[in-house]
Amino acid sequence: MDRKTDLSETRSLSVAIIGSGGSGVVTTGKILLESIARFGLYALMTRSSGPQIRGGESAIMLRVADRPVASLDDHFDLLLALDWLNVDRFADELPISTESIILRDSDQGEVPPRFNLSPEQQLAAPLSQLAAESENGRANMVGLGLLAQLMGLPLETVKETAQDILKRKGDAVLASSLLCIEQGYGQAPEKKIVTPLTQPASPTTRWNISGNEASGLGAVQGGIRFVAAYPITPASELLEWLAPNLERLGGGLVQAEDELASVNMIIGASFGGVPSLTATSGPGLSLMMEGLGLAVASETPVVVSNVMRGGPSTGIPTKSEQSDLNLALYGLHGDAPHLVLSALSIRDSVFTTEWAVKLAETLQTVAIVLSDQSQGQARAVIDPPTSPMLEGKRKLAVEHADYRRYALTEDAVSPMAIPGDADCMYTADGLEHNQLGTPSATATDHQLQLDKRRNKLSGFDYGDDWADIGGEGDICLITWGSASGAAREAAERLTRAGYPTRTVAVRLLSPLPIARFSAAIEGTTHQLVVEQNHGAQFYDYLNARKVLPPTAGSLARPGPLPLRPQEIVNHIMKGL
Amino acid sequence: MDRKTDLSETRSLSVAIIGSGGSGVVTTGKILLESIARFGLYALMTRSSGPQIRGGESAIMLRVADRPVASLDDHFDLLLALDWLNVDRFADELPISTESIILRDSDQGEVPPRFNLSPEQQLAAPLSQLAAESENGRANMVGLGLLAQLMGLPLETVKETAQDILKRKGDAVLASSLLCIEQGYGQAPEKKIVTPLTQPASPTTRWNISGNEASGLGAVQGGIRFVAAYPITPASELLEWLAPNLERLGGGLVQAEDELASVNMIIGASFGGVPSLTATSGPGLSLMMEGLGLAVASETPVVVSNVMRGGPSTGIPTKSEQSDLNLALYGLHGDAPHLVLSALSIRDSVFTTEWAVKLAETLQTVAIVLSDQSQGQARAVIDPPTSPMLEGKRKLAVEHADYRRYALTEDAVSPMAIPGDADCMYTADGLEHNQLGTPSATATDHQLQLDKRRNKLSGFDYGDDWADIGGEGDICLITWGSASGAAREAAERLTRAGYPTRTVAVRLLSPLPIARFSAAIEGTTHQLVVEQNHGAQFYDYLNARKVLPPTAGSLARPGPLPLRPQEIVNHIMKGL
Amino acid sequence: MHGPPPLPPLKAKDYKSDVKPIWCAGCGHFAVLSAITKSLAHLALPREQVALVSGIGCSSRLPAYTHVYGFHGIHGRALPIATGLKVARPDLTVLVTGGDGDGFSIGGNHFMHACRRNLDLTYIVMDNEVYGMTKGQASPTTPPDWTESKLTPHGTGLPSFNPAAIALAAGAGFIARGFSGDPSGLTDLLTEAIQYPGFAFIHVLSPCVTFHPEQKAWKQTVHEQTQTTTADRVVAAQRLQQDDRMATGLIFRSPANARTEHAAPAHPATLEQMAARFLTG
Amino acid sequence: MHGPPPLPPLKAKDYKSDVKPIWCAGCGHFAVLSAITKSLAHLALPREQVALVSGIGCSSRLPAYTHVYGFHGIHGRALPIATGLKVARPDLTVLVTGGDGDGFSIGGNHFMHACRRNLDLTYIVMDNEVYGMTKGQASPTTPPDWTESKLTPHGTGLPSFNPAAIALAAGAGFIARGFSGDPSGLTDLLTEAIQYPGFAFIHVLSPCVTFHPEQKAWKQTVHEQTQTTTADRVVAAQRLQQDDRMATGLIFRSPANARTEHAAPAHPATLEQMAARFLTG
Ligand SMILES: Cc1ncc(C[n+]2csc(CCOP(=O)(O)OP(=O)(O)O)c2C)c(N)n1
Ligand SMILES: Cc1ncc(C[n+]2csc(CCOP(=O)(O)OP(=O)(O)O)c2C)c(N)n1
Ligand code: SF4
Ligand code: SF4
Ligand SMILES: [Mg+2]
Ligand SMILES: [Mg+2]
Repeated sequence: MDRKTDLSETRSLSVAIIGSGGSGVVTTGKILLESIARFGLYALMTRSSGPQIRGGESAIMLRVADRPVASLDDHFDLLLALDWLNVDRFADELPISTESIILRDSDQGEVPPRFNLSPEQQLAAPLSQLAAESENGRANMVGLGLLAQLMGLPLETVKETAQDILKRKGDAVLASSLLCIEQGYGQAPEKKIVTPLTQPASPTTRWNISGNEASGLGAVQGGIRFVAAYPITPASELLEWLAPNLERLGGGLVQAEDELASVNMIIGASFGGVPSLTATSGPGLSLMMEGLGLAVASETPVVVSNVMRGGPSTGIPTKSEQSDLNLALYGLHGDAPHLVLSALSIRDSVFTTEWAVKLAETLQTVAIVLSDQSQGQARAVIDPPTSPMLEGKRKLAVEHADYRRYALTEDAVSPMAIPGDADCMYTADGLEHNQLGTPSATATDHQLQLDKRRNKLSGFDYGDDWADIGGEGDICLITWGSASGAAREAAERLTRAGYPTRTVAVRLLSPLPIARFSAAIEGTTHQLVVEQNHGAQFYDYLNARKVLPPTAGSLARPGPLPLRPQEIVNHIMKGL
Repeated sequence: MDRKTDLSETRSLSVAIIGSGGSGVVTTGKILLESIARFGLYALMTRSSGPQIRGGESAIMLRVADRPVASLDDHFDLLLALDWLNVDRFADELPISTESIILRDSDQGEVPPRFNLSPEQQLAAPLSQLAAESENGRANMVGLGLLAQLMGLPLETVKETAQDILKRKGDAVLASSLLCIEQGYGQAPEKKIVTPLTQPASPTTRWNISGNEASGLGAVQGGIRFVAAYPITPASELLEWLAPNLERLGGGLVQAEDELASVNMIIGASFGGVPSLTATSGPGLSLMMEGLGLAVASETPVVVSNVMRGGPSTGIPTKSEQSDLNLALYGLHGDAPHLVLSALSIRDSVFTTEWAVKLAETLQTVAIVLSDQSQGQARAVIDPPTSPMLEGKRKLAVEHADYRRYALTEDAVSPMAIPGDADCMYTADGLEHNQLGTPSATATDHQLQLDKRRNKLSGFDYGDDWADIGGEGDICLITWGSASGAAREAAERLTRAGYPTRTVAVRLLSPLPIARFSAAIEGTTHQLVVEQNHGAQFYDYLNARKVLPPTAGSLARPGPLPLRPQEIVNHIMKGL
Repeated sequence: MHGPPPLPPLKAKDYKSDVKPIWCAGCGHFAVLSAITKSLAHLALPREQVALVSGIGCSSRLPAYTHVYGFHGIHGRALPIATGLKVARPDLTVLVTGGDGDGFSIGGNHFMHACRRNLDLTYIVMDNEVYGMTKGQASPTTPPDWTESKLTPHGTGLPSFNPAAIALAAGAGFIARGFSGDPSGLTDLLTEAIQYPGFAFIHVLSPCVTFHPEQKAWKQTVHEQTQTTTADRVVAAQRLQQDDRMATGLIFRSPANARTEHAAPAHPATLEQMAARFLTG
Repeated sequence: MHGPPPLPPLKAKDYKSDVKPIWCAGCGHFAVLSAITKSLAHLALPREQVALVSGIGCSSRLPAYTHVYGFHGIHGRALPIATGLKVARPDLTVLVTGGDGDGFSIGGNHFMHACRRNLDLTYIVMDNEVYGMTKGQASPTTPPDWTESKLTPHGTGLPSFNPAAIALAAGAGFIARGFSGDPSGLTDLLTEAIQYPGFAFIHVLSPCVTFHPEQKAWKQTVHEQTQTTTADRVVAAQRLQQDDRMATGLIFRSPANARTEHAAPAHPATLEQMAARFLTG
């Protein structure tokens, strides 16, 4: 099945820019993205770079549409090559169709044969030559102008955007950049090679934000005021956003000596009454599990934002994968129930992180929020995000006579005393304890406290936010995290092609609201669980929870390449 | 249903001894256990102590039978109280029936009312008074003599055993101990209060061993010659057995600064060609997960013996639970397939640990062996253990031209070069890599190596050792680890009561041999998954693997009290 | 104006809880518990403003025996917990307790980095040169020739870890040694440490009568240091290399001040302002 | 008897692999790689008898660029891996490489304990006072006023970690400082370190031109130490407190010998004998 005919959804335009280190790929992408936003459209931009720390090659992939973009497309419409250095490293990430066009700098050699393009699909423009005409002129800016022209973006918008973004580089650079953009803009080929973008009638407020920034914003909106962390790719930008912003809010961030320290620091801060978070990726999360068990047992609320990368072990640090699910769900010793959530998109990273903080505080437990490189390090132009309704405050100790920190209550959440409260001194403990918090090894206390720690989570009403459910049909795509974007688009294509499809994108992975899940897939006859890992971790988990019919299928594919909508469509079509 | 009438299985005798620190409970138990072994019977002895490090109260529970004993009984037949200090702490662990008899020292006060015994069930003997008659005399030895007499053990056997065990205490102590034993032995009550044990016609070779010792022996039999570890309850005795014995074999043990170090030390040693192991418990295992991921990714064989205790967090360090299953199965970030095994009894700890070592070496991966406090720190009189048939050697590099450490081979196991081999230098890596071991972030290499690491485990023929299967019937108890003993006994009772029952005790938990599992439960109509934890971790896991019929039930009960056969029988009977 | 009558000052016992210690009779940790409560009483610190954080070990059980806020954490991580607490709640007096295994073996990295980070914490390590809780294995401070543990049947063969020298090299500003057999001296050291505006490390010799019965002889060998406290790192470094590890007293005290993790924000912002930065255009 | 003709001696380049480093042009780590291979060639060590173990970081990538046995481990755990390897295979020459983040931050505990354990290892830390691999955050050795990282926008405010002082306090017997800008001096230090029969720590100043371009000026500021190597811990302790951390050379060398983890067993036994001990009666 060819989507262009059967499932056509052509209101989006996909553009990629590649080049070696220093060629300015990233800056070009940044200006382009913001120009698109100002033009009034939506976009998603991901980035890829080689193993070099600096000076290596890099690529940006950008998709524009008149509605929110949650996934890359199957192919690129337009690829701008500033040069061809190490292009092999990216080739997998740049799927090309018979309709793709490659634009190259005439000074930088032919399109490599591996792209296997017809002559009409190749276009050369004298980018470097034009750049050389102005002092400090740069080929990437010429390319930007050309791209903007081809895409149908107004020159003024691009120039204004460039002005805002480049102003800190000084007047000289700025002036020559603007000149280069203009020159590129003037290089339009005779015939239109892509359908130009059209400006929406009434552009509305938009945000330009990365997934990691979105998680940071969600965290502080949820109430986080203390963060301790240890740098790790691809979570570091989340910390880099949080550090100055926490400070502005009167909070703070401590760079810890390692992840063992960071997770225990946030436990200490939270014990002190301050909602606390750490951010990490797989290797760091592994190191945090013992600390998280302490938080569960001592009922100290903490949040971990885990931005996944390729695994196992050091794996592929700069590429995306959804393979830390098992660890997040099951990686604590003993019976240690806790919350696991997944951010369903860049935009949703605000909502989900905020919700996770509020749930952790409300339920006095650990919440792990799973995001991944593909959304953490990507940027998007989005509608302003929303916030969960939950108030999300800790239940504090109020009746002071005979204070019992781990009292059995109706909702199994015990009032928590914060140091400073003169009537409620207690010692938090990771040893099994009685209601007072005194260590106890009796069967009764163990059973009661295990029940309590489970029941406070299982008995809570999480409402409708546990998943994003869309579409009606016989087919049901069940997914989580960043895979949701491609799944949703696949569902739309299937629906348009006459195979009505529903999508259930699960935000609250654990505890999974069983009844709601069953209701969500009810009435569908073909279920497919879609995720980006090798082991079908989510599929196995849903089976462990006994919520899937035996016929449900699994589409689990590891990173580093992003899941693409057509891959999902094809999988479904094969099975029909 | 009362087992004594419906399911009677009375060929065993259960005895408990309690007393405060220094009263000599443990020594008494030790002599009694070895006497029973010499008499020609089988026995299981567990131990319990209070939270004090030393000087606290303690209890031993002992069950004797003419066939191997794999579980404690539901009640005690005979309880000897040297005193009543803090007896409340143990009361839960000392279930008493209307047929139990309590023997107390006449100087130590009445039987506490909580035992709720009829006068005929209580017996007093002047233990301390008799002890005082000889210099250095001790009440526990008098009690031992009395117990031995009641149980029907020959005086000579007990005295000889005491002689062997106490000889290092010096002649004076020994002599008075023997005197006390004799005096106790002479204190027989008028009527027989328990059916005395009968000596088997031809006693055969027996071993007297603890579960931790058995794991240690299995490890060295499997080829382990290097161990690095950090002390933790209840795994320390395993290390204490290994340290001198490794030395005798020309190997060695390093006490590491922490578990992060210990797991990485064994990875280094194994890279050097020496089969290596560490032992720990929940908190330590949590800390090891990152290292284990490295071993999986770099394909360096290592074995972890995890002796479980109550969780989560510090939990209940001195008591048993089977709640680290989730962590062992799923606790690595990324897709990191590895082996998880469970030792099904004290005796099986030899076999399973040896098998785990051989499998890890054969498959160049991580093997986690789960045991727990209830078998690690318990002792038993057993038949000599057996060994797995697997040769269990590493596939070493032989063809040297163009050596590729991570070569794709038919069985997906790549020949491993050991430092010293001049033609095969390579760098082991936890980064994703190509077949040479050079870091690679391409989709192809990632997929190939993920497939390889999975396939070498899933494609291996584990044979029939994956589980111990016994009995035929409609009912099927599915279990693992230390719960197997109680399950097997429950199955026998059910079968005798007219409800034929099969037991499937799973030794190889991961990868679970799916076809074999299905064959093993085939033909049964009622399945119950039996395990000692709160979260039904094994039940969930089996569902994740889709091997259970939807009607299968779960009996999951946390520690610290051991699972008892009747508990399982009752659960089944209720459901029928 | 008439307020409620002033409460009587708190006594040491008011800082004790009624949980019975699991410690062996004669364990050195009892005296450390007493010294801590005496020092808190002496400083008249409101109980609710004090937090005691510990790891895992016999020594680490201490918080539950006090009547202040406590956190009995996990093995080796007391200092990170205390660090988070102190940064989040600079108003609290935060004490950290633990053992030589907890602090110098599994927790060694945090020990170094806490010294360097120099928050206003008091870190009390009860050194008995053994892992008491796990029944007697060698710790970093165990003498090289101690052969009682089956894990190290020939002794560790390693020179004992020198906590005070490490603390100094790592940048600690207050380094003292106390002895549980000298509770009043220890109380004084604790009082000064708590008042010190920065990270204060007190190395307390606290015998384990069960696994190191010979430590009962510390009563005889422990002695007051002969030199006076120095404020000079060079002098202290030199002394600590020659130290017999049995001399009690305040070894080093630097005039340096504690670091405050975050002061009032220079550029405060509201959540709305923060969100507004993402607006396009 | 005629054997095969002797092989020509190995050159430094024979110890290099053909994997292209991912390092930035100008990175100090290139020179460290060269110095290591030169030193190995100088010592004529058979390549298959050498193992290079590392953690994670730009510096830790080094093993893959050599043609000996290598283990590129996980962040902070190079020393434990090397420890296990050396105990299991005392016949190998084991070198450990890594960065300041890997060795002094996340790996700090193993650093101390490896110094104390004193196995015959050579530990080479390429200190660039930054986390290069993760794009420029402060490490323990970063100057307190370095404000380039968004994680510590006001600088860490903490005194720099002093690796040599810690190594000494932890019991290391060989402590040297090298500079990647002085490859021949570094080669000599490495050669001596590898020959030293015990744990040898070499602190190598190795600029990160990308995140610390100002370190290019180290060419000017780094200098040879003015004092001669001492064998006296007291003297070394004193000097290291006054050290400007820019002086290269062998700072401290103790005559102490390496520990051998396990010698030939005093009481050898077979597996059968071991099993027989469990027989009853
Ligand atoms: C991660 C982890 N590893 C090991 C243990 C076991 N453990 C508990 S306490 C302890 C050592 C305690 O020694 P120390 O800190 O010196 O305290 P002491 O009991 O001597 O006062 C150990 C190894 C644990 N609880 N957690
Ligand atoms: C457990 C874990 N935490 C964090 C990281 C991320 N990480 C990779 S390298 C590195 C720091 C490297 O710095 P350094 O050791 O100084 O080496 P350099 O790159 O400067 O040579 C960090 C934090 C990781 N890989 N693993
Ligand atoms: S074992 Fe030692 S440290 Fe622990 S309570 Fe007993 S005497 Fe104290
Ligand atoms: S980032 Fe710095 S340390 Fe890393 S390779 Fe580049 S210059 Fe070297
Ligand atoms: Mg201790
Ligand atoms: Mg560095």
